[in-house]
Amino acid sequence: MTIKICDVAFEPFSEIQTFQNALALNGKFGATSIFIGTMRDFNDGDDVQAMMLEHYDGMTQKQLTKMVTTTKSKWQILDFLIVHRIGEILPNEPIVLVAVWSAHRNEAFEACRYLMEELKANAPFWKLEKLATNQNRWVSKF
Amino acid sequence: MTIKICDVAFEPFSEIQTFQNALALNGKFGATSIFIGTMRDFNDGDDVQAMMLEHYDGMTQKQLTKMVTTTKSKWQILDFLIVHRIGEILPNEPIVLVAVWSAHRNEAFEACRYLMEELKANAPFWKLEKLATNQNRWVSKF
Amino acid sequence: MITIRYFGSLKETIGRSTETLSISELESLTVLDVWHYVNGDFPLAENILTALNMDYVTRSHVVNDGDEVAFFPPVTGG
Amino acid sequence: MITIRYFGSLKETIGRSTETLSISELESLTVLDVWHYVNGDFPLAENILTALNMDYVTRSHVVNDGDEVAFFPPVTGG
Repeated sequence: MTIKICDVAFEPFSEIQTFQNALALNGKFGATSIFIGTMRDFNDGDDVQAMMLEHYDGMTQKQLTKMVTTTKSKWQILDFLIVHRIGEILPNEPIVLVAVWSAHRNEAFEACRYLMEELKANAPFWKLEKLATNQNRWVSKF
Repeated sequence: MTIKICDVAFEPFSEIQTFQNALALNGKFGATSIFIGTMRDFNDGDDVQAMMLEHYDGMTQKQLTKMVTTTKSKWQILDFLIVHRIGEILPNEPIVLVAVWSAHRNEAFEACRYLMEELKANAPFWKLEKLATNQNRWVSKF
Repeated sequence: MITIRYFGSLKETIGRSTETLSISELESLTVLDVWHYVNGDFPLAENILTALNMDYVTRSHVVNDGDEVAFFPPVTGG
Repeated sequence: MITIRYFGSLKETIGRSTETLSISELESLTVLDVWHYVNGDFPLAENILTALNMDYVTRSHVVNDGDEVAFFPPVTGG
């Protein structure tokens, strides 16, 4: 089980491949469910040039670890990989990766979705958008 | 939108990467949801050595295309990739890959799950397992 | 002429994968009629699925000349 | 001594990211009390979240010496 906070751009597919190759789970997992969140060049009708992703170092790791523990108590999961970017992010760069390995598809799907929703709701990250107009705007929830 | 029926082993992560690189969607997609089904070396309590995946050539493509059309009518999707193996498959080899790109995560998650469930329910594939005891057993639904 | 196809375990049970049927009075022949034309009294098991020209249909669907009819057990892909 | 941290847009509003508070009578001081100790009458907006030692808590949670209290707007990661 790995949780990575990453301050430079990452390649989600090589991250997953490398992680999976290192698992001693050949023949044991039947289902892998993956979500990747990627930075768009638009938001709320405005063009976005870049984004600064701030987080609460320490609390992020603590909250993500708690989410993983809860997820494991709800579904039979073989392994997890979570990667989240911080720092300056450009359009088309990945922001978040959640990957879940399990024997059966329902568990993989449910756990991946649950983790992403929990991460969106509780992991202490904040996005500051740099708009094409050069204004900065904090992303806010409604 | 690509649907591939593949009679040799495929590498899911390089398939996705190659497909995504060719999309003219940089900065447009914010969410990618992926499911990979992989062959296990056990099923229903028995060790499995290999599997022969038979399909109804033509009907498979027709049904998968219909599923994709229905999915597009239900959610705002930017692109799809579906790859399914046929022929002899060994444990730890991928069987199926479904990947969905969209602007927002709910659409990506829902569409990917829906496509997988539809594929399991309606795509004309049949699995013949070769057990460790050298017996052949058709996988059956309950 | 209509083409009849069998898949999965049913193909083994029947012992054939493809066959054709040429009959003069094809009118109002259903999928189930086609089954019995080529399989006699052998019962079409409850769980067997039926397709006409690669779309799922019920057993009472009418078959026309040139059609492809398929019989197969529940699918197990993915 | 307790550590107080601000994040996101609140950090800009407050104009500080971290500060410490050393007081003698810490007993029964709540998260909300800590806010007003360092921010006076400035209101703690309804939507601001509060954490104690990196776990979410309510504003009425009691703070002890050595604790880290954090105030921040709704999170927007992922």
